[in-house]
Amino acid sequence: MNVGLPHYLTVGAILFALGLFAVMSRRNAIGILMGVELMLNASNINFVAFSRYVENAVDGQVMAAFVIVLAAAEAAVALAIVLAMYRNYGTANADIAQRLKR
Amino acid sequence: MTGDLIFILLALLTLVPAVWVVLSRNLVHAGFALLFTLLGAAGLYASMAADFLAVTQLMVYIGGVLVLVLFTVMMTHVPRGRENHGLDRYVPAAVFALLVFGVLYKTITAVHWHAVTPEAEPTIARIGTKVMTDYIFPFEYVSLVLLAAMIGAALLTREYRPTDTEDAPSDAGEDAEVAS
Amino acid sequence: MSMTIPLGTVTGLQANYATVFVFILVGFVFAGIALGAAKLLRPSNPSPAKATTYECGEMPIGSSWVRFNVRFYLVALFFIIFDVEVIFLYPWAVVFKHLFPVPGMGPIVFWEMIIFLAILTLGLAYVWVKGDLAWVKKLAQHPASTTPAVAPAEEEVPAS
Amino acid sequence: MEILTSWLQGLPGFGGMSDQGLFITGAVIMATLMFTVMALCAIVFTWMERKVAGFIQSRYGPMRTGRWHGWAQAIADMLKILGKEDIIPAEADKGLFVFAPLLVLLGSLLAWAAVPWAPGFTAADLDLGLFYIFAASSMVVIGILMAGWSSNNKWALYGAARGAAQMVSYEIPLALATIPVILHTGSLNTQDIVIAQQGGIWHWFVLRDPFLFVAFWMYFIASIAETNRGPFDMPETESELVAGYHTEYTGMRFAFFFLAEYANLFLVSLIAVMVFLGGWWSPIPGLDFAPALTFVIKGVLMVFLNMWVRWTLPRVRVDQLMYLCWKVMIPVTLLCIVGSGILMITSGAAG
Amino acid sequence: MATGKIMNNGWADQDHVPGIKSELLELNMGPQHPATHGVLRLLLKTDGEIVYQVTPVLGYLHRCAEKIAEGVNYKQWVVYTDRFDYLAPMCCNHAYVTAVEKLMDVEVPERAEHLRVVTAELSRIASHLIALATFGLDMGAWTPLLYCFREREEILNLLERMAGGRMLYNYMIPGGVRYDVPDDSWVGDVLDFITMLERKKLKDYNDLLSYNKIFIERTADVGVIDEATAKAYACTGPVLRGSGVKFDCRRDDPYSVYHKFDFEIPVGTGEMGTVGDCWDRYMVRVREIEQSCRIIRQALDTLPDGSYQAIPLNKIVKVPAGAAYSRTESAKGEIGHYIISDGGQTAFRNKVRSPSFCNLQVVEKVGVGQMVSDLVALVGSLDIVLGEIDR
Amino acid sequence: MSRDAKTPPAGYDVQREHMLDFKVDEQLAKVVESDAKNFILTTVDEVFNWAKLSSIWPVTFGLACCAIEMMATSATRYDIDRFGAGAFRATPRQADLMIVSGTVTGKMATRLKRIYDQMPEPKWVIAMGSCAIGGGPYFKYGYHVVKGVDQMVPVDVYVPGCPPRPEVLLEGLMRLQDKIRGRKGRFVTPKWVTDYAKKIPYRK
Amino acid sequence: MEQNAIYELLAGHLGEGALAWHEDAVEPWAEIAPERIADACLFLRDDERLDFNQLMCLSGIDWDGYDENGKGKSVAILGYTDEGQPETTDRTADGDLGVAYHLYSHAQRHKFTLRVRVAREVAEVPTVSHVWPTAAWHEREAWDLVGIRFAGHPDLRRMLLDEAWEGHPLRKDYVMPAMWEGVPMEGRPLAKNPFPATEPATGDDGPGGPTPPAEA
Amino acid sequence: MVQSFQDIYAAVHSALVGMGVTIKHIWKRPVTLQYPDERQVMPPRFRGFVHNDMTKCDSCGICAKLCPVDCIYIETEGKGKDRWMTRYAIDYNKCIWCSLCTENCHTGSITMSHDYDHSVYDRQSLVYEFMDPREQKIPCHRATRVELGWWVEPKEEKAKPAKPKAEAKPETEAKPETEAKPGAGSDAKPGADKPAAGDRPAGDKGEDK
Repeated sequence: MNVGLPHYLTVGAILFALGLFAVMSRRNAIGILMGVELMLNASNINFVAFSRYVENAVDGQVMAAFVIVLAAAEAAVALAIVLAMYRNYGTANADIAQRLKR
Repeated sequence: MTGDLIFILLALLTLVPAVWVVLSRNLVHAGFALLFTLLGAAGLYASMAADFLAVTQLMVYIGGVLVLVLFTVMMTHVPRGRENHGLDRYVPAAVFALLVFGVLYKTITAVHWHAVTPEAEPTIARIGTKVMTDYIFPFEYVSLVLLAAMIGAALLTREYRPTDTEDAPSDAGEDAEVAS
Repeated sequence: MSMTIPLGTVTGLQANYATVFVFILVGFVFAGIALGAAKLLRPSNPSPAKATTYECGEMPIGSSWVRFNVRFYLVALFFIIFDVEVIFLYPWAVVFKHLFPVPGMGPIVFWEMIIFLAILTLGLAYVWVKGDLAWVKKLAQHPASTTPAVAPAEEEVPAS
Repeated sequence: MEILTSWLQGLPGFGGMSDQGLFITGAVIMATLMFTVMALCAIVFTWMERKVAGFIQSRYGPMRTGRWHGWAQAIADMLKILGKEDIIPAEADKGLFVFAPLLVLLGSLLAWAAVPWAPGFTAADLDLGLFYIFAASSMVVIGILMAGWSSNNKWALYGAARGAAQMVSYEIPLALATIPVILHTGSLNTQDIVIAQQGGIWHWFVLRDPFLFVAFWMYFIASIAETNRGPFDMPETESELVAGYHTEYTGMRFAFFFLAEYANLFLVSLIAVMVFLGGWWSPIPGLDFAPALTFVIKGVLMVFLNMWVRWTLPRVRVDQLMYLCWKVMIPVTLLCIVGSGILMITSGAAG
Repeated sequence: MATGKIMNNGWADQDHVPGIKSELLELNMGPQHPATHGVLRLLLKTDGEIVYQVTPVLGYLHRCAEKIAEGVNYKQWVVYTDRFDYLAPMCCNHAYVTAVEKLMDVEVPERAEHLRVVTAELSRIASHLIALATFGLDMGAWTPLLYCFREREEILNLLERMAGGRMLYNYMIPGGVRYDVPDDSWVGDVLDFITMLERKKLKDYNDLLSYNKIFIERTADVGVIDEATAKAYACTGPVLRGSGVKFDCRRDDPYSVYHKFDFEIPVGTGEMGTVGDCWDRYMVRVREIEQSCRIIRQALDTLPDGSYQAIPLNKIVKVPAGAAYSRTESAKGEIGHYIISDGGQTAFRNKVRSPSFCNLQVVEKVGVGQMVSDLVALVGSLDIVLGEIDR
Repeated sequence: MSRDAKTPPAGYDVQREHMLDFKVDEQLAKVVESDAKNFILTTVDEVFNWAKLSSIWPVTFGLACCAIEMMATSATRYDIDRFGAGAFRATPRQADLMIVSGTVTGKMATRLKRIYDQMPEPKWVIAMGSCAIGGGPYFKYGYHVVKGVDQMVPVDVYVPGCPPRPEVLLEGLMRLQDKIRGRKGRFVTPKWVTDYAKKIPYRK
Repeated sequence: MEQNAIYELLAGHLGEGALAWHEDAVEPWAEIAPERIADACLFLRDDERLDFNQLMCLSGIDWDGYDENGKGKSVAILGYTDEGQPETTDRTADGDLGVAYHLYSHAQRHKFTLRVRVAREVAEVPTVSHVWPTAAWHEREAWDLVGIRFAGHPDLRRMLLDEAWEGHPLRKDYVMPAMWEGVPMEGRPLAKNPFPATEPATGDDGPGGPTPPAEA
Repeated sequence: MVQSFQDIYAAVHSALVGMGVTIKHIWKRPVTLQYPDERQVMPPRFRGFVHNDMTKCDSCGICAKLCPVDCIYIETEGKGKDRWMTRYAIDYNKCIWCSLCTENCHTGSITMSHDYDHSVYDRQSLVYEFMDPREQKIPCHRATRVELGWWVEPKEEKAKPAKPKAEAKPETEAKPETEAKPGAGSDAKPGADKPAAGDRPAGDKGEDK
């Protein structure tokens, strides 16, 4: 086996699917957030893989860096939202929070 | 050969804990499993000669995001009762996830990639130059996003609205009933 | 500074990271050796009393896995923003010296980062002025005066 | 690394080895070496800590173990810890409890990979060396959080929460304080940073300009906080939190925390030396006959400074710690970056 | 807890914490905890770093001293008074013998009174040194602890030469003191020591601790006990004076020969923060050391000749029936002995009002709303001794 | 443990010899002989014993008056750190030695037992002071005082005194080191006690 | 202010409640009817002329066996024997219980002593913890050790002893426990003579006897 | 703003002052007394283990009566002239070194020695038996004592504490064991009565003054 682009892409795809699964099956908002992080990582792997194996430039890496940055910002805000949700509804369970909202 | 081995190890390091992240009923465990996924991803970046990204991943994701996630978990989650996943959730999620994976995998295998494997070079200077030149506006835009995120997080986590008039009584003077 | 030892597809620059990988493995091996040696040497005399949680000699009241209030540590939330700032500052710092002499680039490089820093400092100034950084003391002095933001949830939702 | 591999190649048994084999052997030897140095650090510095504390407090410290001034004290401590029973509390989360010390140790060991001991002698001569060191040591935070949470002990939980908040916060000033130096060197490679300071004490970055001088002290303070030592030993605060995050740890697992603490202490001191204090260059140009020794001696002196501070100052409170970080150190380091950059431009060093 | 209603202005009962809904953590601080100065147990309810309720649980060192007082005779019980405030045993001895003498109506020789004052003040210095030391330790400063112990050793040596015991002396007896000045050099050595303490050592402590910015930040404005609270809870000693009340039994309710000496009563001034904060209490102790040195110097300069025992050493003390309450200023505050005698060799009842017992009570009120670290500072600044709290 | 020929070994104090009914001759010879050996040359078992006895970390367990003397022992003048025992650990999990310094009351006894239980093996207990040894002054009327901590936990060394001078605690520590070393010398009534009894001229 | 004047003011306020005034004692004291004690204390605290703002001490007393004549015939209390066993007796205590209050005024610089006395079976006195917060702990201690109940006390738990402790130790008829919740309170008979009168000692354990060989 | 700079200045300045204090101590000689090698000279009034001179004791029992903790056990047999002491023991499980027993001893037999460091491995060894009734019993009655040559005149002043050991070694001479072995028993009391100037080792005297 000569490791190349498809392998990395496959790993990325599996990671993405797992993240998607987590997002859909988790009830806890933080669990969902973890799923999102997985998906972002999957996309980053793809960015870097393409940047390396196709383009041979660092644009993909810059993109991935931006993604990481935005993921961090997203994490900060999302966690703040979770906390606010928790404060207001007493739970981090997204479903229940939704129900309580109504 | 060694490269393959390293890749396989790293892929396993990424994916196996990821499964744990997804399935673990204890969110704290999931958080710690996420650590390994992120570590594995960092390893994958490094193996693809994206050293800057790998280190960034370590620093931001592991040193930052994960700590925040764990904090939040500690604050909101009590691992007393087990989280009750039901099949009602798992089945559709699994089906959909598999579907997506299938499409992706089909794409990956169907396309013939014109892949090159160039010599690895240090990336930081190139990334720096890119950011300073080509990506100058995204870069500044990012700073605005971060500012917004900061203010937003501050607003959301603020406990109370401190107003200027709110001057709480100090410890003195509150004990009128007990003071002789 | 990179090596040219072929490692399959992992070459050059990655070789150093491979060293890091070896470090991880060796670290685990040594930790394992230490733990194994300790396992051989140490006495083992477990008892239920020994495995109780230490709490200054008293029996602990309840588990410590409660919804621990870490809001005092939430200043760490802002950390991540600055962490991100650092990861942009590093490439900038690296290329600054090299790009500055390039005609036309100097001021751009300089002012770009100054603007970047200024915007983020604005954020810092905002949270500073708004008192979000003065976390605990303020809370400690104002606890009685704060009214509950929202009444507690009536139904105790099982921990999700 | 190259030095090591080429040296290995010259050895009789290794001549016919493949490049890969050579590389792996070299890496393993290097990792073993670093691990040994780490363990040695813990041993030497625990002894040194006790002696320094002793003399500062006008007593002796260990005197009776071994012949001279209790030199074997730390060895005895380590051996004893090796023979201590291992207790995992019944209430603890066993998996995480067992794994946490390893993670702390690993985070600390990984960071050692990029330390430039001598010209060309770095375990992993990473292009991003300095950045990598900070990133690797951020794994320690997770380990501490894990340890505290999994112990299911209230004091440990406090220690973990405080420790995590403190260590992530102080990562910022720690990293920011080095950026003025990066501006000057234009490289993150640890070898390059040291090489840029060649030529006597006046070329050391700490004395290059006033902003760098301030940045050095900012780095020093942040490094104390990052290693959880007094006056910033929030996660362990003995008088408040009993023993903080490692309250429940016994025997070898506790020793790992102990080891990591002293390894980190030496590491941040070495980084201070590397970044600000001229690395392996001796103060007088031309006297660089033993680069590694000079480097280590400088590092030990920094460690001494650290201990001196620890045994002098009272502990700050957890909110003051944060105050210091956010309201003093981050603004000041940012100022240092801008100021140093401007000085660079005006003095023509940038061009 | 119902007391909470009185002590905590009601909001300790508040089970809902504003903001993020977290659970209150019930935490045992003690009995084996470095910050509780012995075997005090503080039952805390905390919300993260903030303490919502403090309940001191006492009795881990309850040594039945008051029962023993009914079983052993007056002279024998002096040895038990040593063990109340084992940091300042001479002060405790003094308090007890004063009470017995009040009942017996015996005239104590002037020389004995001077010797009592000197030894009690030395003991007070030793106790305050420990107070500074352990308070520093609570604040995370190790080194002052060891310096203070170093100086304390000197005092112990001096007192050992005087009384024979290193820490617990059994020195005073009803009607005088057990021994005279041991040798010719003792007085000179005491004077040397207090001169050295005043000139050099206190400066060291101040440099190292008192005026250290970190220390000030840790203690100023922390654990403020205002005057009204201090009086309502009958706080005494440095705790009361730290709250700005200029009251000292030695001056305001004189006993022994304190009326002869010229000394000041240091009070908390709010120099670094609020009046009555931890720093004030701490500083009152530092300044009391200076004043004690002054008293010692005066007492030794005017040391009269003559007998030092009104009742011979080998005479069994019998106390006429009656009851008397006598209070003296110990290092920790006002120590009171209420002795009811029925005319026999043993007391019928001997109630000890110990200063730490009353001072500690403040924690229930003041400790609420503090951070855990500040609670440690508060308890440290009260300078409690469990020996006399639990008796 | 090796040491200079000049200084006596840790377990042996030359001045004690004529005061005690210590098994002077053969016991002492053994002590001196084995201490003269370099610790590297001794067997593994002895090395670990050496490590154990050279690094006894006490738990900060102060109860009463004796706790202050325990602090004094660790402080400047007496400096228990010279014996490697200066690392007072606040948590019993990392401690080897419990110095029961002061009166053990009924309420405290259960807590003491719990803390002792929570210490990892190998562990030792020193009962410091009369109260901890046998109730001391609180024997007769101490309804709340445990008359001897050995009724709660096994005690290795008893250090008499009320409170014991720091030297005595150090001496107790050295006796404990002897015990760990496996040389449990028997220290009984000081010789001066029996000496005087023997001087009595008359036999009935 | 003079003690007599204080008492007059107090008696004027209490009327019947002031039972007696013992002027000649070493320390003059006023005997107050138990049910009026809180009233008296409030008056003493709030009256501007008196202004007793400090409760120096509050002592619970068991008056059982007290001989008023001062001949020193108080009962011997029970302890442990040399063998460590609790002593017992057939005597039953029947004296009154009492509480003494020592007051001080920071402003006026005067002291005053109050005492109340209640029958052993009643053993209840109104609390003064609302007058002086410091009384709360003193009263808890009095309840703990002497067994006087303080009516209206917000939190009358045991102070020094454990909640499950039996008996009130400072009562004159208190028998010391031999065992408490698994903790042995009795001592060990170390005091017994190691030299048996008849048989010769083996020299094994006798202190002062020949030293046995040291164990390796 | 100015305030915060003042704070920073105060913090840095006070920290430096404190560090000056501590570094000063590094160069000073430690005040530590290296116990087993150096011993403190005890002042004359020092209270060590209680010592009873059995040749003087007439078992009047006052010491046992005065002891607040009842740690002195005296047993006698017989009556009147034929009264013999069979046991004199002091229980250091209880003794509190208060010196009350020595105060009223009319024969001056019971004193506080300067011996203080005897740790033991078992509690029973802490009951010091001062006599062995199997070897001899001690007459109590004055007439008997005079008759048997036991009578010792009560001393006018209190007897100096007997010092049957050499605790008063000046610390400067670190005694090699060979030298110390033949060290005299009860006759060696150099310096024990020396006034207190020597109660600290000479070496660390100079530091404070």
